[in-house]
Amino acid sequence: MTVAAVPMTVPRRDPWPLALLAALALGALPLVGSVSSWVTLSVAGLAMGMIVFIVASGLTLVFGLMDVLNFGHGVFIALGAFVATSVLAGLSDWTSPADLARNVAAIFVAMLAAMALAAAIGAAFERLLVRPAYGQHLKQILVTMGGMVIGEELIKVVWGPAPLPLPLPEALRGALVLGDAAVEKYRVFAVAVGLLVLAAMLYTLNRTKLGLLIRAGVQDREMVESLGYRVRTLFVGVFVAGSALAGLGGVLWGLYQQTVTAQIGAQVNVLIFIVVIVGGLGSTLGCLVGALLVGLLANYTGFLAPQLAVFSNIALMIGVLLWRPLGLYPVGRR
Amino acid sequence: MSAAPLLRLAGVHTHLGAFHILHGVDLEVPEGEVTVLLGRNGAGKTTTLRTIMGLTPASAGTISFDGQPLQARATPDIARLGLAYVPENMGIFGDLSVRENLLLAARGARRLEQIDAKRLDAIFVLFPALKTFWLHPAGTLSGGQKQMLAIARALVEPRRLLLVDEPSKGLAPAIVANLIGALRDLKATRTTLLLVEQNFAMARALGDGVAVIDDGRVVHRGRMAALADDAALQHRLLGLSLGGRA
Amino acid sequence: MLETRDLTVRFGGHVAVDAVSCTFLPGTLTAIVGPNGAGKTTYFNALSGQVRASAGSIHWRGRDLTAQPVARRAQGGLGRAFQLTQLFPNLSVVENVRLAVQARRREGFRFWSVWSDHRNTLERAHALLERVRLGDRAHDRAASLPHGDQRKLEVAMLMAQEPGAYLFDEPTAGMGVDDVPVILDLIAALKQQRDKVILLVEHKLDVVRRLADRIVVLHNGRLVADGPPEQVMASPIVQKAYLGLVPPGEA
Amino acid sequence: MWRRLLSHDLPRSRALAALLLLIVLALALTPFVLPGARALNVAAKVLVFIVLVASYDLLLGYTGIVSFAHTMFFGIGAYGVAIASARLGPGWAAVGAGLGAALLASLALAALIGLASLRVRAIFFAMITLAVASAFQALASQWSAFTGGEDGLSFALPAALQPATLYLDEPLLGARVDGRLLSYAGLFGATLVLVLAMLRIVNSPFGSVLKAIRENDFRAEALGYRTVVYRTAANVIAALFATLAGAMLALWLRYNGPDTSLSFEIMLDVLLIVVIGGMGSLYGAVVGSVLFVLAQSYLQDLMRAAAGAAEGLPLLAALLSPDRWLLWLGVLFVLSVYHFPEGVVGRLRAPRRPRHDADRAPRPPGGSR
Repeated sequence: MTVAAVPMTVPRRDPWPLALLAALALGALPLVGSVSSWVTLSVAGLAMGMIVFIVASGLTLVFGLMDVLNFGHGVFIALGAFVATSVLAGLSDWTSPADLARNVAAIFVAMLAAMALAAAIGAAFERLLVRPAYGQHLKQILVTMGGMVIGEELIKVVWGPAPLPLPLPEALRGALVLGDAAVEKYRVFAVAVGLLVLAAMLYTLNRTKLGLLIRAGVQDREMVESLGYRVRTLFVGVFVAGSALAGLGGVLWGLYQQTVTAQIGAQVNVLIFIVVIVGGLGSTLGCLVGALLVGLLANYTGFLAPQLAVFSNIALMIGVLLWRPLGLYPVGRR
Repeated sequence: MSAAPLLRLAGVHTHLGAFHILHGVDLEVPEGEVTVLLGRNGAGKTTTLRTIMGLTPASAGTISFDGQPLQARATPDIARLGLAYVPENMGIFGDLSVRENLLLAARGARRLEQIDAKRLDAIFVLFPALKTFWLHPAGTLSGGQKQMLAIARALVEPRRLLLVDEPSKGLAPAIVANLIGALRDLKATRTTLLLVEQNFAMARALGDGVAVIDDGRVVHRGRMAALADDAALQHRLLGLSLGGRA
Repeated sequence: MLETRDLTVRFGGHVAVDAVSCTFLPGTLTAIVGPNGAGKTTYFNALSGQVRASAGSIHWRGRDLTAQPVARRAQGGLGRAFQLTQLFPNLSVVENVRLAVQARRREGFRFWSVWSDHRNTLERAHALLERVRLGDRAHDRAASLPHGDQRKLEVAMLMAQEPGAYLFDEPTAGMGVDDVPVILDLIAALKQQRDKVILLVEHKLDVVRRLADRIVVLHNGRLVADGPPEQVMASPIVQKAYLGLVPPGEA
Repeated sequence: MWRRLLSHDLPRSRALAALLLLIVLALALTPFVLPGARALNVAAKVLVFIVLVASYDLLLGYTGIVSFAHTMFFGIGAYGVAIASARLGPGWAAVGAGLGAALLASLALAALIGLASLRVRAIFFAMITLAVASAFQALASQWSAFTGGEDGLSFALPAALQPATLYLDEPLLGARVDGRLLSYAGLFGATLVLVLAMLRIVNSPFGSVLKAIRENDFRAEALGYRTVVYRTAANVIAALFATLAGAMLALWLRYNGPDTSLSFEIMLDVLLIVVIGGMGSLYGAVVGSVLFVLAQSYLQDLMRAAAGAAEGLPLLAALLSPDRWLLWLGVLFVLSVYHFPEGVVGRLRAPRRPRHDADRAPRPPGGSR
């Protein structure tokens, strides 16, 4: 039997979590009543979900690869948001006119600046705080928590303690009208950027050697080292990339909220923990599904029962954990 | 004896927490030959391989590969010298496809096309199942197929020494025979192999030199053929013989 | 009486323990032997509850405890010593044993009395330490003990539980030559009590020969031989199983 | 007498015993030696923190459980008393009802969280408690009708505790004997009783099992201890003591709001005190609380002076400004976790060797070699 004649079969992915996502979205339609507000809420949910995914993806890979849980990951979100305030203020001649191309360019410059600074601080954060505590979870939690506090205070020293406004550039203000549904322009932009980052991430993880290394490292670190790769340096790279992504997410989150405070990191920190738990530690796909679930649920309950919105995340987390204690896509720990 | 051995262990001790496992292992692996490491379970066979690969630090003694000391190096650097390691639990990346497992094992290749086509075809001839499940996540393969993938990963790029830990463990007899055939073809290419095994049939079929390890010490060194003919020696060293120390 | 009926344990595709049926009578010591990966430790883990049985059942003193959690089995009289020593590293040697005695006497859930007021529990712990010759190390940290002494402490904790069934997992592994007899005498003394079921996973076959009334041989998760030591040792099937020549199933 | 009172858990170091005696005396005599309201407030804050941090160490130091929900129970206690007094009018009945309701709520919530620890790994548990605590904090500021929202609730105390009530005409040893003094005495007494009660619990058989769970919960389970039951009980007990501490705070401040009893900063203070004081010993909570509160109150004055001196350099002034004291708190926290893990008590008890490493990862369960 020649080699070519050997038939090749194609694998199948676990569909259930995706079905849960569809069920949540469609289930909300009858409850919301009108299709137009459902569309608005869904887009808002997707936008929020995308931003949370961008931020949480770094955290889940860092944990998956080196068993390091960074309780201070949120500080890079605050950093990104504050960098955006400075950059966009500096580029006011690009953001004030209703010229979409210039506005988007200004935001991209802000994003690049935020990612660069977050990456640099991320490297220092890893070197000073994370490296001495490998393998000791309690110390990691305490030290990275301390790192969060130090980060927040340093931000206050540089940008001052008061909240800063982060106005949307002119062209991204207001809403698009689709039929009778009004969809905010910025949210569509956020979803677009989110999809871009997602595409880049999926391409890296599935199509490049680096991506294979990360996914394999999450599975069996010793075996990857036995094949000749230095996982420790790979990890530092992933940690820095994760911090940069959090910085990018910070810019988008700051624009989404339109005001920026140093505590922004701590608030979002809790949100991304829920997403990472729900999705399954170390799983990028799980992180995406988890983020979209949280985003959609938060917006739907915000509309239907604002009082309960606070608890919607907790309920989702408990529900998923009862169904799958290791999250939607548990990464097979050898 | 031929030129200096490719791999030499002298007085190697290891500790795992409070456990003292290797009590001064001396071992030589000549180039171009298959050396089999036999011994009862718990004797320290797996620990010996893990110590060579640097996964378990040696607390004393020296390990040299092609004249270069290994015991101070980190695992990735040891692997880069040309050592391949097939662990007892095969170390398969379950979530990655067969194709991705192999691509990862080829350190020099950034894309599949860069892997030496001849070697890939040779692998498919040895292990046709890998072609069938080429796109499947490796986790869904059967035990035997996983073992084949683990060995294939060690062959995807030229390696000077293969450390293989109990490939026959948990496999059905037919698959073990198949595996022996595959490793025999590999042996024909004069690849140096350090094979840890409990299955005496496989050891006898493949081994040139043999070392028997017991309680963390090499207690017998010699040629496989000689041991294969001497049933009494086999029982004393390996079987349920009632002799042996407290 | 401890019994397993077609006990099976599967990890994904790999069957570690394959339908093993065996009965262990009080007053007998059964040694469980077999080559690496034969499923001995997995069989033990299934008995003590660390691993869930995929199929079959486990019966102890007439009750089916297949689904019972580890703690309940321990309370029910199934005591286990581990191959990789499992101690409370930073607590004192005597505290390790006292906790086992306290568990046996179900005195754990007491909030208002001071632990040192329970004189009898403390004395029992000290007495057990004397029996394993660790009396002089009572107040040292458990982690500071050399390996052989840690194994002795592990045995003392098991005896403190006064279980009906003792599951020893390679008790003398990595132990100094002068320590081994102390443990063997202890196990032999347990046998004298005639009412204890004792199971022993052991590689040192002279230890097996000296203590075992009966030997069970596992290979590739299957029960391949079960009987008195002389008969099992001599059987060709077992010799081959150990040498891995031909899996006896197809002999 | 001492042995029985301290449940045989003696300080085991003369220096520590002296320090503890000094602290108790100082707290007892504060109203007489340092009349002014500021000193009294600092002392009252120390007392509240001692109870709160001691109950937290019951979880972290003794059982090895990392939970971020502790301030939630602290808040429940404070809000219980505040809401009841505000709605039912001042009086012991209101305080009693509020406290009772708060204790019940904490009991239920802590049991629920404790059971959650059954299904998930330690890290998940820490993250889940963080999420639950933050949701509760958001709820407290949202339900303004009920909780007074962001600006919280002020309420009147029962007559006996009000500063207006005078018990003796002329001052005793230099202090006005009024409702305020009685409140402080009540606070001091309560702290003493609660700490001794906790000391008894951690030295009881139950406490010894908690330490076993911290050291190796796998082995504790194999001995026959149903660790989930003990873990849940530890969660409940710690929560109840935290609720009492919350009630004490509310009664002293006559006010309660999200920032005084629920904010994440309090959780950070508790973590710092437990680490600096020394994990795994209630005396760590006592010593740590005193050091922390003194540092917090008087350090800010120091920084204000330093910031004044550094007027010329804007960046330096910003770094040293009093409201950035949390920055130095964070730095001190990280340094102590790494270089001072055994804390003050640990260092006093065994100067050379750290007493224990609370987060030593237990050995993997029975894998073969």
